[in-house]
Amino acid sequence: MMTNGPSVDEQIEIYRKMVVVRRMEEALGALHKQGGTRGPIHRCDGQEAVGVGATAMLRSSDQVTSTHRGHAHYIGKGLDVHRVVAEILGKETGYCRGRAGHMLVASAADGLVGGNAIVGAGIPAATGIALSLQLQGRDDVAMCLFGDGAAQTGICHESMNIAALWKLPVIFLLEHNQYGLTVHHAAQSSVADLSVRAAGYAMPAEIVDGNDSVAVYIAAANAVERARSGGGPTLIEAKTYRLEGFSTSDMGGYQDEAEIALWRARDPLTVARARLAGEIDTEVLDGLEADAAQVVDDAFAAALADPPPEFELHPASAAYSGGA
Amino acid sequence: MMTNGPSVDEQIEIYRKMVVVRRMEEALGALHKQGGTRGPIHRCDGQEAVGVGATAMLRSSDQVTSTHRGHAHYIGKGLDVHRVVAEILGKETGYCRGRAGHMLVASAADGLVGGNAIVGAGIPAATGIALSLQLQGRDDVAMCLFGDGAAQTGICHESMNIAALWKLPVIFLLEHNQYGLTVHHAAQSSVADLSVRAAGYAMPAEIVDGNDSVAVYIAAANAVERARSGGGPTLIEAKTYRLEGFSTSDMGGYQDEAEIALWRARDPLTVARARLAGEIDTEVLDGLEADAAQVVDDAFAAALADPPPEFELHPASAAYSGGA
Amino acid sequence: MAKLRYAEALNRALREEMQRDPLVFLFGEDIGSYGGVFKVTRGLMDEFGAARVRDTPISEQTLTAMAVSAAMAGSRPVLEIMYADFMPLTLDALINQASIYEYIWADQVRMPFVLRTQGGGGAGAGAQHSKSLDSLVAHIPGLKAVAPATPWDAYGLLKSAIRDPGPVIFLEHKLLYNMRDEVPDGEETVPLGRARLVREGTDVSIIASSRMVHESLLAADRLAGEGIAAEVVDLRSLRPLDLDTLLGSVARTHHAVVVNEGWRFCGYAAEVSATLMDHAFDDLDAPVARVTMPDLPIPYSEPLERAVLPGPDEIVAAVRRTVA
Amino acid sequence: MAKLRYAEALNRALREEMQRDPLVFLFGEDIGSYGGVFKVTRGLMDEFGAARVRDTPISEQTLTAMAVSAAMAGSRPVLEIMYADFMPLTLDALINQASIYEYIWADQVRMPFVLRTQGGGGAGAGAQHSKSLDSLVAHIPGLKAVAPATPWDAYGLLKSAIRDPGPVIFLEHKLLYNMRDEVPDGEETVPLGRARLVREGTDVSIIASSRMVHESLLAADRLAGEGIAAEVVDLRSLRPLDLDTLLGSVARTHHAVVVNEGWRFCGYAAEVSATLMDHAFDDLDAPVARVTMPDLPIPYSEPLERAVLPGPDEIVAAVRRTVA
Ligand SMILES: Cc1ncc(C[n+]2csc(CCOP(=O)(O)OP(=O)(O)O)c2C)c(N)n1
Ligand SMILES: Cc1ncc(C[n+]2csc(CCOP(=O)(O)OP(=O)(O)O)c2C)c(N)n1
Ligand SMILES: [Mg+2]
Ligand SMILES: [Mg+2]
Repeated sequence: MMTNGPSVDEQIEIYRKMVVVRRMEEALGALHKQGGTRGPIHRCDGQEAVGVGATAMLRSSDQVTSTHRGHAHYIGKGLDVHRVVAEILGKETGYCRGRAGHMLVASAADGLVGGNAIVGAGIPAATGIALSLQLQGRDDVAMCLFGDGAAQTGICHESMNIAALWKLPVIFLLEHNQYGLTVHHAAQSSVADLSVRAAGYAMPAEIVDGNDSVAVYIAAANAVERARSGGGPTLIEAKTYRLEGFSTSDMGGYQDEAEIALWRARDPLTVARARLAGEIDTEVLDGLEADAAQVVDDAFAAALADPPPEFELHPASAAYSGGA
Repeated sequence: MMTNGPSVDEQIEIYRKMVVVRRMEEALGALHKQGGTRGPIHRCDGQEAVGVGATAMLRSSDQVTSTHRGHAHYIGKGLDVHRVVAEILGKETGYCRGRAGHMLVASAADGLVGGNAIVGAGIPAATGIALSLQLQGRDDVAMCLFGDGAAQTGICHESMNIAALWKLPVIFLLEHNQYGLTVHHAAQSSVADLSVRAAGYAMPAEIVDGNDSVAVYIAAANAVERARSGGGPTLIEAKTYRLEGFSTSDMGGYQDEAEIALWRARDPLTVARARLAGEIDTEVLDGLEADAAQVVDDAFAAALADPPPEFELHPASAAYSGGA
Repeated sequence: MAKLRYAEALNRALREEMQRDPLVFLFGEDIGSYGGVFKVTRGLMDEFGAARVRDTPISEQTLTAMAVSAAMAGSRPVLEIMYADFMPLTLDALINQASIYEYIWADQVRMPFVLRTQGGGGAGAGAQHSKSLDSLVAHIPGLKAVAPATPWDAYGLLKSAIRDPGPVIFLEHKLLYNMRDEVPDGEETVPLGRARLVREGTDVSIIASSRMVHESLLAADRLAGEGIAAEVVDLRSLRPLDLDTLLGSVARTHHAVVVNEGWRFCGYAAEVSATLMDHAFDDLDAPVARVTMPDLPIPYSEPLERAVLPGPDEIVAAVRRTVA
Repeated sequence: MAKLRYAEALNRALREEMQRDPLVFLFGEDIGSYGGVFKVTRGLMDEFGAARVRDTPISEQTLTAMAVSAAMAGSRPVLEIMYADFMPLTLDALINQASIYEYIWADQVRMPFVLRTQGGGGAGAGAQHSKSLDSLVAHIPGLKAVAPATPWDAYGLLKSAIRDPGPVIFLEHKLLYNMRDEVPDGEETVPLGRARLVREGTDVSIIASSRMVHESLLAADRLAGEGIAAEVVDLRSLRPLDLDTLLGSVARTHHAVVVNEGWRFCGYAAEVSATLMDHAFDDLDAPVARVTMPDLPIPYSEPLERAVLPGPDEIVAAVRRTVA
């Protein structure tokens, strides 16, 4: 059931979304510097190939759960840039009317439910969705993207055991970006390659170059195919790197400059563009990049001008209120 | 650092304790039938070789955490039979003055802290003790005995990762008795041999015949030696079987009779006695068994006659009371 | 009108709801082939198959998170958590996930799941298997919580809980499972959020739930002998609270005693007392009395356990003080 | 008298206690090389080494269980849980382990550990990083809980907490870390269990803790302009409650308003209200008012978050209603 790589058209779309994400991250960084954002923002610069590459073959009825660092997952899963940015800025036009903020974006219509700021929580969430899909006889799949830090949580273990035991249609996509917050993985994990743990659940696993969107795509597509056809879960460990620190409130000082430089040289956008450059005209790529930048600029301009939400008590007051 | 097997004297002592435990379990079963016990009692008939064999080489300053099925651990770690039975019967003379009951027996002076009725909870408990021992520069070790059901909990994963990462002096002793309550391990675990999971923590692991107290002793002694000398944790998976059901409230019906018969033929007491019979006179063994039975009879007679506790508010009332 | 045991009434509710709605499924530890350690799910695996009635590994944290997300994906999960003492393991999924999604995601999702569990003391089950943690779950916005005291309400409330569009925590009591009483013949439900006036009286309102309703009725009988006419209100629903029924009762009696089997400090009885302070201060001729567990872990030994559990003695004494 | 920021005061307390007692050690996520995401442990790893100031994997449940057992084994652990929102993950270790051992094991063990965490809204951190869950921890017998409002108390209470023979939950507030104020020069501690009269007044007692003390003082200023003299009591200790100070204040003012940043239903304010009902019913000329969060998850967007957090407006309004 090996999948061919993504077609050139698919690669172009993946690259376009990666550029969108990168421009979004940069714009958010700039806005943060101006004091225009609220709360810490977890940029994913350098990890775009994972979030976009792993979700590119999914249907909108497939279900993705994400993390606190979900921007590439949101765009990869097909969410609208303007409504994502509006949510990050706490506007009424955001996917969640400003109630969620950037760590918790969800779009049920797009099968993205959703960002999660409890580390690891997306893992059992996807597992439960997969159980529901299996019970309903749907051939949709669930995918959770999660970090190397999240892999140390108990719920990761419990979920993988249950998913393997029940052959649930779920893909565990581990974005190994070397750090959990400020702590290097060597101080968090007793093993360097987390995919070795899959053997403990008799689950297939694979390590891929997380900075190569095509490699990520192929591994994910195979896993999705396996899940869809009743073959159960897969663990994919994508090795990548977080280029811009933990969040906008990161004061740095714990990372090695040489390490950063090494990974910067393997920027996933550079890798993807280089591969495409062999297939299509560079003008097309330049144009695509300019378009992507424009989409992001427009999204920010619109979102910044959008109205903030107004407070109202929740209509489902029985559930949200103890008293009558 | 391979350990020789236990000496004949040690084997005799192990066998004696195993007989004590078995007689205790049988007496508890009989008492339950007469309505003389309270709450469910989790007998460990058939598992004596694990609890007694694994703790036989420990010092009293080594620390053991146990489970809801801890009777063999209690006796193995050197607790007094009368005070254990008194605790099980809720008497003032019990180790915990009747407050704990049979699932939660503790004797801090003997390094047994303690029984635990939250499945898996003994695992991080032993890990935390091991951290304290390491920080204090003591060469004592911690050992947790836990079940195949407990191995599926998140805290088992978190604890093993941390113990391996920090090279903590802890022994993870998994009593694989094939069932978690009424559910067969094949319906709880995605893998048959749980020791394969140790590779996910770069931790040494071993499977042993849990019905052979000598095999258990040797594996445990090696692991204890490794832990004491700074070599970090070990996972030992002892394959065994629970001969008398989950607890006194077990209504049965879910186990295979042929399976039970198979394991009964390999009763750990029979195995241990057969091995010793080659070394010493059978009259000595008969005498030892009679003595053990007498110790248990005396313990029950005394405990049954002991007074119940009287209720008093806890003296540390600041902590145990919200108001002043 | 059939007479059923409380456990049978629950079983009937589950069976009927599973027949009615193919999206309903059950999961939890030992609920399948064994039929649940309290026999509530007996026979259901045979009738509905192992896919819809699932035995699970011991992984409460993940199972609860899966109930939340499976509900979001369109199923109607009913999860059994064997003892209320294990509710702490479920709280991240309840507080950080189930509680927030509907509001934070601006009504994009619904989570129709039921978490059944059972609590309470009196069975000699010890400090880790006897607690009532009502206030922990009743504190969580977005959830409902009910605690039936009779077979009728067990049946009717469970049907309503399963049909409810949101999460419902369903708190059973281990000492009530064998209580036999009337259950309606038809498919009657009992609405969530409505208390029940169990006994009319003019001198004092005794407000209770679950097993404490029966203890209150015993107290009311005794008080009648002393010439004190006690009204007994069964809350049934802990959240939302049926304020109208409470206020109506207190307006008649001008005295209130709240009985709850949980701890006192920050316990459920505190909320009822504070609510009456908010709304009925002028109606009250005396302070609201709280009858609860003392702030101590529940000891094992029978005389100790009896001393800490609230019962008719404590209720009668509190009423006497209140109406004095 | 030095002026220090709240975070610096905590840092100084930790440093001094670590110098004083070699059994004290710190562990938690990102507390080592990075010095904690709120910088409370800055510089301590350099001074005391990586063994006594440990970065950990993301494993809150196990870390808390380890704090309990390491304390039992003779250490004095201080665990940092990064956000109070993660407290649900710690509750099994707190409710089923730390809470019970001392009493259930008949005083064989002590557990001198401190769990530091920080809660509260106002920083745009969203529904999973902004909660105040005071009532959850204050409900647990055998634990103490404190919530300092000033640098002085942060310093003095933390020292007392570390020296206490039992478990203490130490609740900091993210918006207070930068507050600069006096801290004693010597090694002064502040005793656990004692409230502080912050401002005297004759008309109403405003009872608060943590950041709400400062909001109450702002309210008191405004009320003074209206001719209402409000007394402000800082509870400091949530459990045990300093009943004497509360009753003394209410005996003077005959009116009380309780302010707590947590949810209302079954929240901490309910306990204070119920306690006053128990002990000061006859002193009170009006019902105790509660000012709390509404029973809703905390939304991200600034206008929404501002609408749900209690502040001077809500306190002033509640006082006006109470004294009317
Ligand atoms: C349960 C929990 N513990 C701690 C945190 C604080 N925290 C937020 S992100 C993070 C690191 C997560 O690391 P990883 O999973 O590798 O994701 P990354 O940030 O590298 O994308 C931590 C510790 C949290 N949000 N939730
Ligand atoms: C957290 C938790 N979940 C569920 C239970 C109920 N329970 C008690 S023992 C048990 C089975 C444990 O299986 P295992 O660890 O294999 O131990 P064994 O009984 O076989 O000795 C279960 C599910 C519990 N006590 N604690
Ligand atoms: Mg990471
Ligand atoms: Mg077992």
